[in-house]
Amino acid sequence: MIAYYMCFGLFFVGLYGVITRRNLVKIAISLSIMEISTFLFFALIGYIDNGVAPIVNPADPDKIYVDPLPQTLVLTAIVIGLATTALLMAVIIRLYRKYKTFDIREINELRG
Amino acid sequence: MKGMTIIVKKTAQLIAGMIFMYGIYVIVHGHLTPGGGFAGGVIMAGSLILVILSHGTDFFSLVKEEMGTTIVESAATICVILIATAGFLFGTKVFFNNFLPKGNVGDLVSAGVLPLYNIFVGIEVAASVFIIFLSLIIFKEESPK
Amino acid sequence: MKYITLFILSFIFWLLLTFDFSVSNLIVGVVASIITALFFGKFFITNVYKLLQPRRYFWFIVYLFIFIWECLKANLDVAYRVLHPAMPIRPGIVKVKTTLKSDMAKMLLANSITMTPGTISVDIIDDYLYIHWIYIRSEDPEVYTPIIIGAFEKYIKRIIE
Amino acid sequence: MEVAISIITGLMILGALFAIHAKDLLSAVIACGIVGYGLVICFLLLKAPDLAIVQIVVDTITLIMMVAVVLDSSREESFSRLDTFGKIAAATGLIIIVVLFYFFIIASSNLDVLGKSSLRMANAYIHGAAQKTGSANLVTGVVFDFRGYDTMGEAVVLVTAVLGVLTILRLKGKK
Repeated sequence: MIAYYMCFGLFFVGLYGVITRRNLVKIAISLSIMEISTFLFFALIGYIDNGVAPIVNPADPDKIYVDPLPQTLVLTAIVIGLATTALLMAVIIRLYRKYKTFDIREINELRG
Repeated sequence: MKGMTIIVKKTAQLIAGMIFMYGIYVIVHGHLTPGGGFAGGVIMAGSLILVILSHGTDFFSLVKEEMGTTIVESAATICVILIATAGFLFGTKVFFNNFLPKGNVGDLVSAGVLPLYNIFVGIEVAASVFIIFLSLIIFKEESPK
Repeated sequence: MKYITLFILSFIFWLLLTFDFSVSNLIVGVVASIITALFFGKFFITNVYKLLQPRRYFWFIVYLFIFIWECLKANLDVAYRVLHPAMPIRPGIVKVKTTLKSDMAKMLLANSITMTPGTISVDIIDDYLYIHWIYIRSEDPEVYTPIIIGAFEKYIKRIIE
Repeated sequence: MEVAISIITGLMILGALFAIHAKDLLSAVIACGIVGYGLVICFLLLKAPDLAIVQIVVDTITLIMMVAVVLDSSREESFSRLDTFGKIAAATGLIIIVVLFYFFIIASSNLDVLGKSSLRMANAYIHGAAQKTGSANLVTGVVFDFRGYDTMGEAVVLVTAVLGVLTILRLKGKK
């Protein structure tokens, strides 16, 4: 049970960063931390005691395997996370070139 | 964009091909060992990024390379959808049908169309990660400080 | 020429990775090696004929033993400096002139220096290596050059040049 | 197992806190790497080698991208005193976090103990996948066969993201 609590603690650290920081790069970092805690939660759900990695050996079928379904979901989610982080970075670099700052408050004031 | 020092350049010359080869190995053996299209594709993109970062290139070859990579990526995505549609046409009418013979579990040529999916998704992921990196560099070259 | 060398090298790498000599695996390996050679042949090292001379491999094996011996000595030296209560370190960057000419040899020398504990090569500019040293024994170039690169240089010259 | 994962997750939390509070943006980005690479070790302990391979490469490339963004900027976060609005925002955030944590404690009674859980679909996949798809790696079998639509959608999302990056970055700014 402690592992689940620690995993949610990581999520709340990311949430805290998103709410309190004003720097765009810091917000991107916090979002990626929240993403990572979600991946960890899925991997924790799929774990089974004394299980082996889900790769079938045809000669020896009577093994306990770890659940492959959450791993599949995380596998696609990681690559999508890379794509969204890239998109976020593109937006941030474009904003920095225009306003010369990472601070969202200043960008709000300078807009117009 | 400027390259790095001799140490990095020469090491990259020796290593980059081997990293690319390892990416191909991870993709092709994706249905037997850990790995698959996603992991191998990102490894292949990493070897290309290593060459660009260490050697450095001029602006025009970067633009040319980016156009080529965009075409490769789109072609790979279309191939994934084409294979899925081919499954629809053969045998039972199900999208993503595995219509090729399955073979023995554990052989290199087995599992029907799964290795083909692996290969095309690998090419697509490699190309898209490489494009993202290239567009970041091109943008930096395009707008001087 | 360098395309063919890269093809052979990557095919050997493929066989080491898979260790499977069935026909299908060999065919896939050949195709993958051709793709690798087409992509990276342009960047590969130029003087590939040197790979065909057996005496270079002999000197390379000798060099491995020398390198392990030097590494052991440097390890003990750094361990002594860390465990000594007074911590007798005197860090700084020194500039060493090397007589090696080819870029590959300079790369091998710099990597050997970096892998020996206590010294890190920071940069190479023309013939000079800039090296961060944990204990600078003297400030005279005549004295410190043999201490740092003396053991490696002559063997690297036999391996690569 | 649970103890090991808790320790590594604790280190990841410390890294995340440092990343959020660091003054220099470059060190914040590098501390974000601690979280990613810690996740790799967790995946290896949880018997998910596929995910470990993907995560270690993706994390490296994310670091490269973030460093590329940070390096050509002024790198320092401009700290200023929190004004009233900032204080209200921070207080609201803390309240939201506390409420969410309360809901999590209620919901966590429904979670299985680590290592004992088994989803309903898991047994069907584990027993049938190797014969039905002919793939020894069950994850690949599920990704491309049973869950093929997911993968196709993922490929389309990737193409769309790349198009977005190209559109945003190639735009000539207004003079």
